[in-house]
Amino acid sequence: MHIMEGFLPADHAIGWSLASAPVVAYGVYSLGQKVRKHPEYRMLLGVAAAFTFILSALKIPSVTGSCSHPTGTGFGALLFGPTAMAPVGLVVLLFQALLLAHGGITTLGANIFSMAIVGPFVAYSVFRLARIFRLPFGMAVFLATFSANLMTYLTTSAQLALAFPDPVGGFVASFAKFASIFALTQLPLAFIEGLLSVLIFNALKRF
Amino acid sequence: MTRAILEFQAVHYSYPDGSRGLDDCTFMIAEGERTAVLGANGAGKTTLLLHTNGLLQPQQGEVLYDERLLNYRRAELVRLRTDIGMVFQNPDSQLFSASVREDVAFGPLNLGLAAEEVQHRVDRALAAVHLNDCAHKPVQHLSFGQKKRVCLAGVLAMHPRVLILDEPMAGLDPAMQDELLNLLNELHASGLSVVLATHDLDFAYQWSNTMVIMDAGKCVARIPTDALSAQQEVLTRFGLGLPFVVQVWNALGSPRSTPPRTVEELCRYITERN
Amino acid sequence: MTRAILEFQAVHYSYPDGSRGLDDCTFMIAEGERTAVLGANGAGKTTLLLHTNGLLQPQQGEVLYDERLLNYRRAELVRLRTDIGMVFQNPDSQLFSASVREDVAFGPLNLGLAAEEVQHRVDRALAAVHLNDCAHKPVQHLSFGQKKRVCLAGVLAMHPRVLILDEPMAGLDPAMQDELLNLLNELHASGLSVVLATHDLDFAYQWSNTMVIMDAGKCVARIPTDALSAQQEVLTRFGLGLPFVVQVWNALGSPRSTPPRTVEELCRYITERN
Amino acid sequence: MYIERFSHYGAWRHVAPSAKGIFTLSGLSAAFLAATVPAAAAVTLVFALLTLGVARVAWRSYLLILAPALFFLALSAFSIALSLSWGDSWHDVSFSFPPQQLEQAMLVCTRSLACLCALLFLALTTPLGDMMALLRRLRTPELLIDIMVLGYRSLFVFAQVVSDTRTAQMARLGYISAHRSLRSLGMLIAHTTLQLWQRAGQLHAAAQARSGEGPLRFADQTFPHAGRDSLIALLAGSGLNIAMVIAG
Repeated sequence: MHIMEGFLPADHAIGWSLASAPVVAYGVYSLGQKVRKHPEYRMLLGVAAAFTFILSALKIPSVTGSCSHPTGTGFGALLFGPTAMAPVGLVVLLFQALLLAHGGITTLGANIFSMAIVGPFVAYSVFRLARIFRLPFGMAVFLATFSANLMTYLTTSAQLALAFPDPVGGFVASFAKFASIFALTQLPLAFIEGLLSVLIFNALKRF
Repeated sequence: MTRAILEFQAVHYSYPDGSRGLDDCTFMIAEGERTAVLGANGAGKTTLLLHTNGLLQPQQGEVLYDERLLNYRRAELVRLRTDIGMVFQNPDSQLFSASVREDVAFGPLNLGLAAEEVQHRVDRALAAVHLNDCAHKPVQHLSFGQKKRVCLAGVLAMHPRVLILDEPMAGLDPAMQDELLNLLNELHASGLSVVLATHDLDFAYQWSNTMVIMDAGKCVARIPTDALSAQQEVLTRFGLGLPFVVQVWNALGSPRSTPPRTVEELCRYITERN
Repeated sequence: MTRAILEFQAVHYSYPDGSRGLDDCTFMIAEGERTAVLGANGAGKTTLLLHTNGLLQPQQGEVLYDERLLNYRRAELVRLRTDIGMVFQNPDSQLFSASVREDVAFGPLNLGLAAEEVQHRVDRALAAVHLNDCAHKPVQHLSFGQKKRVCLAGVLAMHPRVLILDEPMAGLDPAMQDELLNLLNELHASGLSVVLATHDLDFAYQWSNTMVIMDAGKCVARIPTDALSAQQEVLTRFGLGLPFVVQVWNALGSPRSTPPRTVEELCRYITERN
Repeated sequence: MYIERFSHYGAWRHVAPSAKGIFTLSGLSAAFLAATVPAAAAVTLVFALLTLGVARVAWRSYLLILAPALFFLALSAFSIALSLSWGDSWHDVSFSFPPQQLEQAMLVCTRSLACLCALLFLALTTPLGDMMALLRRLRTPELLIDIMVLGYRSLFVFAQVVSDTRTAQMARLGYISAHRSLRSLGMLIAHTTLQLWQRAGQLHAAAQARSGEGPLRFADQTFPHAGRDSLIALLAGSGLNIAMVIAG
């Protein structure tokens, strides 16, 4: 879920950009190391960015009948690792802003934080954890991508709540508001994205 | 005149980016025919084919299916897409399963058939394209020609009445082309109507019994292939040139009214005459 | 005999998955020639081409470049890849940038040329493929044929001595094929040697002056196209059939020792004789 | 992907991207400086009219591009305007729309809209390729630029691959029910995922064939009037910002 261009107050927009910058910088640095060793990896990253963009533009049939879009960053993190997803996510979010008018320039930092940092890291750690507990592969994939999607949306809600605290209930009330309103679209979506990822990985394993 | 399975009346279609697809296009698929659709790149051949099984819907004009107006409701689309099977040009974009059997089973499973019936159909379809040996191979280990035949099997397993093929010969070497040609003839002999779009005039001339010429989104001519020699200017007018065999036939002074269809027949004629 | 630019001696190459690429393959590219490499799918045509500019390295055997053994060091690879330009079959898998000019400039920039020289070369290369009008269009808005020409321009901008093309005619309609054929002739006339791999025997017969036949990873024959009529059994032995023109020529009783190369010439001959 | 198509054929296609960038940034800053709803609405109007004028976009298409963002805006504005208060127990929740929150929601919405229109001005007049060239001149890390260039080109290739495969699946009734749709979509994505490595390999080979092993090198496009254009943009942008400060 993208926060729209200009929606966050200036200080928040700058703050989230500063929060995301070091992670992106580290991602660029570590990918740079990898590319130096394997030049082919440069092409893979570009192709992966395009793929993530296309994935996010695919309509998926949701239970409510309406069509929604998966975020795909959890899935991407399982394929390419979470550090790769910060720079790749930056490019994808920039493309989405400039080609689809989803998200924006001023909210780029906040959106990177929720979608290209929190999501991928949650997916990766949940997957690792699930494998440590010897959960079946499919279950691990489901939990990882489901919680990545869920945490992304909760982070977005928190970002909005921090920017617009409720005058009476403060941050908590505001968070409850945003989280529950967006839950309508996001909960089924997280579930479907988890399910879809399992289907994809099952198919991939058989190839 | 044979019965029309599908009829297009003044169909118009533009792509979302504004480029022309079909423009006042009138076309029909007749029962039991072998139709070749010819035209330059961008003339609208693929757009026409995509309309034949409801993957695109006309923005203006009508499509009649078995002489009834198509309304594009779900049940009707299921029937249409079952009856009219479509094989696309690039096998890599239409084989999406790991194994051959699985891919061929995709259509029947979508039809909601029972597992046994699905298995039965898959076996028969693979037998029809002479691929039983490869049934359990992963798709990516097949040759290009084999992949094309898997695509064909995937459509045959849905038991279509009409087979639509987009550039079936593209990328095949001459041996594989012969093989596919024979296969198409077998399928036609078993009762299927076949429509294909191609660039290859010589192949179309050899194989089809009806040629449809497209230009700028219109079907500008429909010629019985046997009557081609009388209507050569249609082909040249739309920049398609003439089939090899016909060119040589003309040079020979068109000794008979129906020219031979294949190089072999032409050569036999020449040898006999000398 | 003209001078050999590149010579393969008993080259052997297997792919990492164990499938055969080249097997004891001996081959040469001669200065100023128009070579057509023919063979069934899987005969090793593409593998051979990938060896010509060092994208693959022989596991056994030697490659001589300008009569010196190739050692695959960096400097030599740069020289090899500058001199021998490679156009792959599918334009979508070789164009990196969405801008035509940027993509064409890619090679020259890698050569470390100055910005002005790069611009100059890009302009000339685009002019050579008749694409000046499209220079500022994004690649995704070009037609398939135009994309192919952009690929060609990207290679020409490196000022190669040899042009290598894999299935250049695949996917083009007859009009575009003519256009590309003329373009190849222009480039050849300007001094380039051209090697191409193709399935299309008629095209190879019309265009080439040397035909190389591949089978099972070997170059099994090298025939001057003019001498083809004397060596027809080679073509038939490897299942390639005969060019259409030659078939008709044979039927006519091979009245001259060198048959015509194109249908037009054949028809002219027939008309004159009658 | 409507935006991409317009960006190549507008009247301001050949205005220097730096100038259009400067003007867009000043639009964003003006939107943030706007302290009242009418002021922010004025910024919105300036950019919307300018875009409709120079980008050759029909207002219908423009609204179509705006639509998804408006949906987000409506939901979020509702959330800001709504006030929740708890009584003594968990069940005792009351809703209200206090006027000052309504006002805040209105201002945020117009500001957001103004920013979006500013962004769309850039997006609809400047092809992404030009923007990437600009970012390259601004010393964005090489690897990011490479990802962008390759990603942008691959976007269209993958869109085609995905659409072709989806069409082939539809032809065999792949999306006939919700259950089969999900399954087909899973196959589609898995199939496309496999092509990532294949395509990366092909691109790498193609790069090597043209002696490119390291970072991708590209020539910069030149815009003859970049200096003049940027100066005009800077002046116009400053004017807009000063107007906002005075109005606020």
